[in-house]
Amino acid sequence: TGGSGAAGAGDTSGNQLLTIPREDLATFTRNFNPLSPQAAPMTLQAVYEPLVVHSMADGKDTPWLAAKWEQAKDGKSLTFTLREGVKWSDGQALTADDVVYTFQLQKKVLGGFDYLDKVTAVDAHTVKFSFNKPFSPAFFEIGGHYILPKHIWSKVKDPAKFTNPNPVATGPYTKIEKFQSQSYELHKNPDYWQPAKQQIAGIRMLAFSGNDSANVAFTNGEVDWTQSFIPDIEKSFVAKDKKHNHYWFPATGAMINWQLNTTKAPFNDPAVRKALSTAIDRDQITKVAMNGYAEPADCTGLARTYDKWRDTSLAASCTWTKYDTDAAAKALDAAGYKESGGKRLLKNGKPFTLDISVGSASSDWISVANIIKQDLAKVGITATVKTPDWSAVVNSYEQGTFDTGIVWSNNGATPYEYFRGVMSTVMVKPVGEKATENYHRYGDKKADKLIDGFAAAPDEPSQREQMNGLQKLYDEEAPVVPLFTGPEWGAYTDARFTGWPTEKNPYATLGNRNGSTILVLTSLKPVKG
Amino acid sequence: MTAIEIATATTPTTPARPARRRGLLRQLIDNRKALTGLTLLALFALLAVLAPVLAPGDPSLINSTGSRAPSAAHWLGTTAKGQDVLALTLWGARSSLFVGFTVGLAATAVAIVVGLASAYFGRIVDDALTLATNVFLLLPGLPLLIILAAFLPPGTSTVILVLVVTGWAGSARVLRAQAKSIRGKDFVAAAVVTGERPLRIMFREILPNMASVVMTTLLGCVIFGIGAQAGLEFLGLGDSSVVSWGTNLYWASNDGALMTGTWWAFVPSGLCIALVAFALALVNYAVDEITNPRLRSVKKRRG
Amino acid sequence: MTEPLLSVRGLTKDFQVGTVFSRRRVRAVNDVSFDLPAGRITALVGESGSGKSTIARCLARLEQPSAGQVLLDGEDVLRTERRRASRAYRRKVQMVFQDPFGSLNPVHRIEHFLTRALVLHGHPATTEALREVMTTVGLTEDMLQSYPHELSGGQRQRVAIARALAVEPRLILADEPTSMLDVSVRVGVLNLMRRLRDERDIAMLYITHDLGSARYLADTTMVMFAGELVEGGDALAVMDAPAHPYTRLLLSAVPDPEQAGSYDPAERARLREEILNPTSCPYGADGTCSRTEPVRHIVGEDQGQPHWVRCHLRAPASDIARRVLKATDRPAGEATHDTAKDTEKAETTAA
Amino acid sequence: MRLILRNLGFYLLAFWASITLNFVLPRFMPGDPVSRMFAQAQGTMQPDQIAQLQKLFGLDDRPLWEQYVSYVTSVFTGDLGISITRFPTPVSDVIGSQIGWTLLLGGVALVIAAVVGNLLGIVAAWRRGGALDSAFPPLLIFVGSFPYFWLAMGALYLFGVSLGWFPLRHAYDAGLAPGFDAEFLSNVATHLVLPALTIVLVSVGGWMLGMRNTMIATAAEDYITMAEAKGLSPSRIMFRYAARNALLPSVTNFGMALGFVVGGALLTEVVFAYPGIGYQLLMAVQGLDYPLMQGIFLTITAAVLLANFLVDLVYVRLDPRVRVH
Amino acid sequence: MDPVLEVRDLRVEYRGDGRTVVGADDVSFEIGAGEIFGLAGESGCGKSTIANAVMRLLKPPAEITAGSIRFQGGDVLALDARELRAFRWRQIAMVFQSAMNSLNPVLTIGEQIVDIFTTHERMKKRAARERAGELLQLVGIDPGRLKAYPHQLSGGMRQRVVIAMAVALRPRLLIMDEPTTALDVVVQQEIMAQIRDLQRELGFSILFITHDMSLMVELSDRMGVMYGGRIVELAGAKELFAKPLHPYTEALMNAFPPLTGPRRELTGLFDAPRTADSCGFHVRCPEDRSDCSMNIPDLREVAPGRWVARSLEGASR
Ligand SMILES: Nc1ncnc2c1ncn2[C@@H]1O[C@H](COP(=O)(O)OP(=O)(O)OP(=O)(O)O)[C@@H](O)[C@H]1O
Ligand SMILES: Nc1ncnc2c1ncn2[C@@H]1O[C@H](COP(=O)(O)OP(=O)(O)OP(=O)(O)O)[C@@H](O)[C@H]1O
Ligand SMILES: [Mg+2]
Ligand SMILES: [Mg+2]
Repeated sequence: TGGSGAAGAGDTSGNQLLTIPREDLATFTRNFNPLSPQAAPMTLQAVYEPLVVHSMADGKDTPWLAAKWEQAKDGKSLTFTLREGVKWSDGQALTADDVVYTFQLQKKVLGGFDYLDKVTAVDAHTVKFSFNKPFSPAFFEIGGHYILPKHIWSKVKDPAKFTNPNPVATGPYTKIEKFQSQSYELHKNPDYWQPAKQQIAGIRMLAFSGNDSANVAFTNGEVDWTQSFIPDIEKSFVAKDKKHNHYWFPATGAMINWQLNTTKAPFNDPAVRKALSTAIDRDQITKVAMNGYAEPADCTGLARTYDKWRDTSLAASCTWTKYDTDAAAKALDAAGYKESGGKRLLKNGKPFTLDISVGSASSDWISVANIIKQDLAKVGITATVKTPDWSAVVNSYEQGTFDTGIVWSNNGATPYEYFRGVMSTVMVKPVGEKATENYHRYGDKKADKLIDGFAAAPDEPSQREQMNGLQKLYDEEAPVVPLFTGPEWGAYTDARFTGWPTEKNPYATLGNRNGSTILVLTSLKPVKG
Repeated sequence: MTAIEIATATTPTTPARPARRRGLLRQLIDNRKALTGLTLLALFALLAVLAPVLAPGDPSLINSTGSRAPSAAHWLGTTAKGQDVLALTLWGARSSLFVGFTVGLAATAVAIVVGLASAYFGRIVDDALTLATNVFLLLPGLPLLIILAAFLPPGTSTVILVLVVTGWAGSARVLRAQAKSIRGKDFVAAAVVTGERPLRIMFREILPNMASVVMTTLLGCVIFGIGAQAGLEFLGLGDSSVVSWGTNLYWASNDGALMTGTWWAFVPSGLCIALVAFALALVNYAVDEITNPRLRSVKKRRG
Repeated sequence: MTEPLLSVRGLTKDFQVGTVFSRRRVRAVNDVSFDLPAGRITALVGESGSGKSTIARCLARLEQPSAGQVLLDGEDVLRTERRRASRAYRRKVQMVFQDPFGSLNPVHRIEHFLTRALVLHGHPATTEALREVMTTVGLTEDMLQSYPHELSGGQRQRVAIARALAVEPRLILADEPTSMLDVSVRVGVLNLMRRLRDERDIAMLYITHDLGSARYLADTTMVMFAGELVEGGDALAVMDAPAHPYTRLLLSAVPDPEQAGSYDPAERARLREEILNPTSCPYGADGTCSRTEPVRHIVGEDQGQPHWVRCHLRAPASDIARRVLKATDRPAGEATHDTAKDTEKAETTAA
Repeated sequence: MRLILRNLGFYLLAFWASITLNFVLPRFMPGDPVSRMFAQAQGTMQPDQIAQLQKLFGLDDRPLWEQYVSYVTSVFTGDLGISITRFPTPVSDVIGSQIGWTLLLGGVALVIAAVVGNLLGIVAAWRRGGALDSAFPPLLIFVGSFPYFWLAMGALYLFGVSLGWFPLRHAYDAGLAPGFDAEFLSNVATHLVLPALTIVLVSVGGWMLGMRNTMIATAAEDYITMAEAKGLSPSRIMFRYAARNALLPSVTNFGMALGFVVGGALLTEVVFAYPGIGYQLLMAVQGLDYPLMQGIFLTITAAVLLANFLVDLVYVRLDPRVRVH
Repeated sequence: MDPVLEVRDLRVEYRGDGRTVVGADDVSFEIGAGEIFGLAGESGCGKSTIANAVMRLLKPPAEITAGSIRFQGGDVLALDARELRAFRWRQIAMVFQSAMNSLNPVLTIGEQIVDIFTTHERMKKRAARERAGELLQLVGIDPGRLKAYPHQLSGGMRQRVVIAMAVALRPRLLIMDEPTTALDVVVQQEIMAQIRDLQRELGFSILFITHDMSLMVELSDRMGVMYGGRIVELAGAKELFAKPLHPYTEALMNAFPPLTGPRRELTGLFDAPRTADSCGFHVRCPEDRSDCSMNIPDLREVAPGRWVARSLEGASR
């Protein structure tokens, strides 16, 4: 791999930089403003830190800037106690005022946090968040939120447009070095509050113009840790260096659903939705279209990602997510959609056809749609895969003009967001009015009650009760057709760094852009000699 | 034996004439370059037409026998999604050739109309059309293509439309220049004096004299069409559910064909594009040679 | 004499050159008036660039004159048919072009040209009609199926004449119909034109720079210089007794084997000087001026035609004249003039 | 000078036409950047953030003509707005940091292709029927028939991955400080080899054939015969008389080729992760980043127009015939 | 006195694919020192072919298949490439048909003249430029125009520049291939006068080619009339004009309407194409001369210095 010149390659001096590619950014802009949706990579992972780090891999919450926290009995407030001795990278101490200021700023610039009544600094190290209703999911949202230094940001004129080129933060790697359009380095924060965990000398980010070029660099051993999609990873990556090259794709992401527009016949018929679900071969989909990197869904909608919440007995008993062409055909016959001459007919005698819309950029989902199309043909349904640009697709989703589509679901620490997104009436908008979730426009009052009940539930057992109710409802109604879990991709080489999360030691996922990335950064050790 | 002819005063041999004495087509067949090109094209056309018969199975059928190297069962192997590469390549010829030739014909038709109108009417019409042509010519093609392709609904017709919109200008310029020089010829003035109508003059008097230029620009447009379609599709701006050489390459690249060593998914479509473009280019140069005998290859004289 | 078939009064043509951003005008024909009577050949002679073709093209309505009148049978066609000539006009006025290689579309057979001419003007294109036209110009019927390139130059020019004749016009504009032909066939075409005049009573405007052929063919000769007519009259009279220095200059330049080496540089220089800087009027004294329009002097009469000459004192748009004569100029002093500058000057005058 | 003024007028008109087109096009695109961003995030963004972001980006909902007026004025004041996909970086900054690389890649590739192609063409035409003349044109046409990206990927895997001769990506090594020192420049040069090579390979054949054909036509001109009759040496005739004249169409083509090179560079940039505005444009389009898209398109157009204008100036210098006219 | 140029039995063929055109057939003539020799004939009869053959400028598909060309006793056809370059322009110079096209449009006329001196006389640029200025003066053009490009000059001036270039090295023979056809009559006359002056001054011989009989008779000492690649008549110019012997010559003379005297009906020539098996001329013959066989006969000397291609019978009439 001569001539490639990446300093990281083969470097085991102990001072080697952890090299991370970004396949989705061809160039970087020096913007370390966490308020910006396009902040430079690592702004929220290595530069700014949250109060609590939640790991999707093991579901654990690690105290971070907050040493401990307490939820009020009525669920209407939350109190965090900040860790002592945390300093900003300019030497100033972290105080409760910083936390208060951060949330004020956030609300002012970006809005959101509708449930949050007020944030008060109880004392220098205690912050209290008061809500206007009992709302348990708030813990993850607030706890996972980055904290900004008030003494810096209060002087910034327009925080939304501030590019924050030299961030002052609490994270382990806050010094920006050698910033160039296609690479930059993050060096150690000299004032870090847990210096023992700053074992790597720094991080180098590299920009790539797409999966292809990033993957070439990765399989060539020039970068350490990637989150990009690597086709056939066993062959293209692991086989290159069996000893050092590893990957781990835990299912942590949200469920990917096939949504059917329930405002349209025949998709308003749960029997049809279930029959269509039975007709598709999820194994084929996950294996071929998703490269075997995802897991098939089950009829709770919670498979793998939320195993902790899943009603396993329900999952074992229901069948509408099991591939069975004959059963699907029979179910359709029974629901009144007869087959004639190899083509299935609607009740009005017209042929049963449907469109599947997927954004053109999502090549893997296009393949998923193509497999669905193939499977539906077996039960006499003609599907057409439509792949305009994502913006056009989303537009048809938002307006409710689509037939069917493959769509993500809301992500959260608990299945709360998922069920709210697919079943709550609160989010249902009439066709023609812009919906931001629940595009398939299915709502059920029973679900609303369960969802609210979950948010207000004071403890886990009562939460679990609501969750089981939701799963049962989901199984009965099939509001969407769950396809597979969204995996959290991640692969690494331990030729230069060790201490990676693995299936055996799942302290974090292998993603390098999420909340638990900081755990990895503070666990890695350079290989020496 | 070469026939000996005596210099004749009354029939001077002007170079442009022989082209018409024998049809352009006949001469093309006599030209070695053109023959190679035409044969290749015919072969591809045949493959495209017969794809449903020749291709082993449905090209888009996804299954789990992915990434197999070429073998007796799959002559060109399979893609990562288990699709038969031979079937994809054969079916791909249909879309690619169809788009290429449609774009070529449509862009040339636009260019002919613009070029002729510009040359025939002159003055303001010419100024306006020339400006439009030059603007389209100078607008960076691929970027414009990308923008257009992104905002129109995907599909073969969009690709065609977009390519025609961005592809006609070059030909229009060439055709206008040619038409203008013919416009200045006395036979056009003679037709006017005889009392012919403008449209008839444009299409019956001027156009037939531009046969070879029309042919050259047509071939150029087809090459452009095929190449640009592939480029667009490769960038994911085409319709990825259509089987064409461009989408084949798009999928190959998506599936990391080169990285996983599945070269057979990547090579055939690219080679086909190149071969078709090469064939068209050969015919193109042959047309040049025929209309401009100076360009003909010098034969080494025997004895 | 009867009313002329076509009269031209004050014809002026400016060309716009350049594109939208830098238009400028060039005057090609300046205030030209003459008559074309039926059954007569009128020759228009002059050097290259003097505006002969422009006149023909204006009359053929291929160009739009900038000013002036064109009276066909007494009616001003420029007023009645402003933009394009009507079929009726085309039916009366036809044109034969200089280059027979260029004026026949190489992609059509001979038959096509004649058929179109016949059909467009309401004559049935029968075999007899075609045969008749062909024989009139001395071609055989079997040539109808040939392509232009299969014919000799002379034959081609005959086809071009046949096309004009097929319409049965009353006026034929012939713009140097023989200058591109080989020496050996020129006379044949000239003789054909003469025959047509005699047999069909057609009016002809014969444009040429070959003074000999004008003398041979024409009844009336007009001499053109720098966009203006400078002399006119009976063909023989104008050649035998040229009145304008430019006509004399032109005549002295024609090679004449009978008088080899007759070239006299001093005489030439004098003539040129006279054209550009006229000092005295040779006819002014005897009062001829008063008998005519201000710029034309009648200097004699031949065959019932006045022989007139343009006033020597008014050099035609003198800067254009200088430019035209420049090509013929030899004195080193003259040559130092910058072409561009001169051109510019000429244009300003024109505009 | 008239010619130049006239051309300037044309270029201004063309520029106006293209900025207008540029204004109109994106506004016909369905969807808005925020929904777009949301779709791309695929579930990692909360729906209520959409409204927040829309607020943040301050999307324009004034009447179109007002937008047009302010757009045109801002174009002429050089204010291209703020990029959405790289918020809050101004578009001019994004373009400014990238355009140099596109110019470098495109320029180097174009110049090499034109120079090499023209030289080959000259020599081929001069030695009609020689080895060069018979072997090169078909070979180069064939190579030129491959799609840019196909050759680029082939070159990347062959020369980069398998043989390791050239770097695989970027304009220079990560961590290297840009500067005008030998180390940096040679680093840039090695990174340029593969991307430029692909563009050159695809385009050189066209140059060669174009030049060859004009050379052959020129060689039949009377002034070449005259030069031969004058007894001048063959090389003098070839360059000073034939090539000098045959070059003129190439000069015009050179301007025209610029637009195509940007396109070619775009595909190449993607494969080699080479920085540049071509790839940036693709990203802007995919992110519905109107300001950036418009800015880039405008910059490319302006650059192409400017280059053509410069080519015109050069042409006027090279061809005395167009000077007065 | 030895002739400057001696062409013997020259035959030139143009070999295309499948057919061969004979451009010049069995052509013989000579030009003495200081003599002006004219070559007349209709278009395509082979005049330029001969001129190019003498300069060795014929390019494929043209080929000299027979005959010899001797210049001052030396064999022109035997020269190798280097000798040829030295031979051209220094010994024989040429003025081409169209001045517009024989000057390189992108070089100033000065550069093009200087090229001659730097190549042939190895002169320094500055000296060469001085000489170029003198040359221009010789043909009546201001030396200041050395910096002019061809298109900035009028047709007549361009042709004069070409003539100036032709006499730059004072060659022994000047070939002029229709030097004035593209020009106006008035200009044409001036140029011819110029050539005469120069010839008187520098004493070179001229091979003068045109189809304008009057011009030719006026200028040349001796002339040949060509038809179909062959010379059909060869004689002193005045003699030939006074009494053409070959019917073609006669017809050619008859094709120019005179400027003086009474109008008289001219006959000209009948235009019928030639075919491979006939000279085509027997149909054109004003009288019945079809007995002269189907092809043009060889030249015969009918009187001292008078040659005509005619069968014996015809001659005796
Ligand atoms: N279309 C045109 N645009 C601009 N100028 C023109 C145009 N046609 C003719 N001219 C100019 O008008 C003048 C007269 O041209 P015209 O062709 O009438 O001359 P002519 O006497 O026919 O010459 P020739 O003997 O060469 O045919 C010339 O100076 C010419 O440059
Ligand atoms: N390159 C060529 N290939 C084939 N035939 C040619 C070529 N050049 C000339 N000829 C033929 O050779 C014959 C003589 O041509 P040449 O040019 O010598 O005639 P010319 O007397 O100079 O005519 P013009 O008066 O038209 O210049 C013609 O019949 C012509 O067709
Ligand atoms: Mg004219
Ligand atoms: Mg000749």
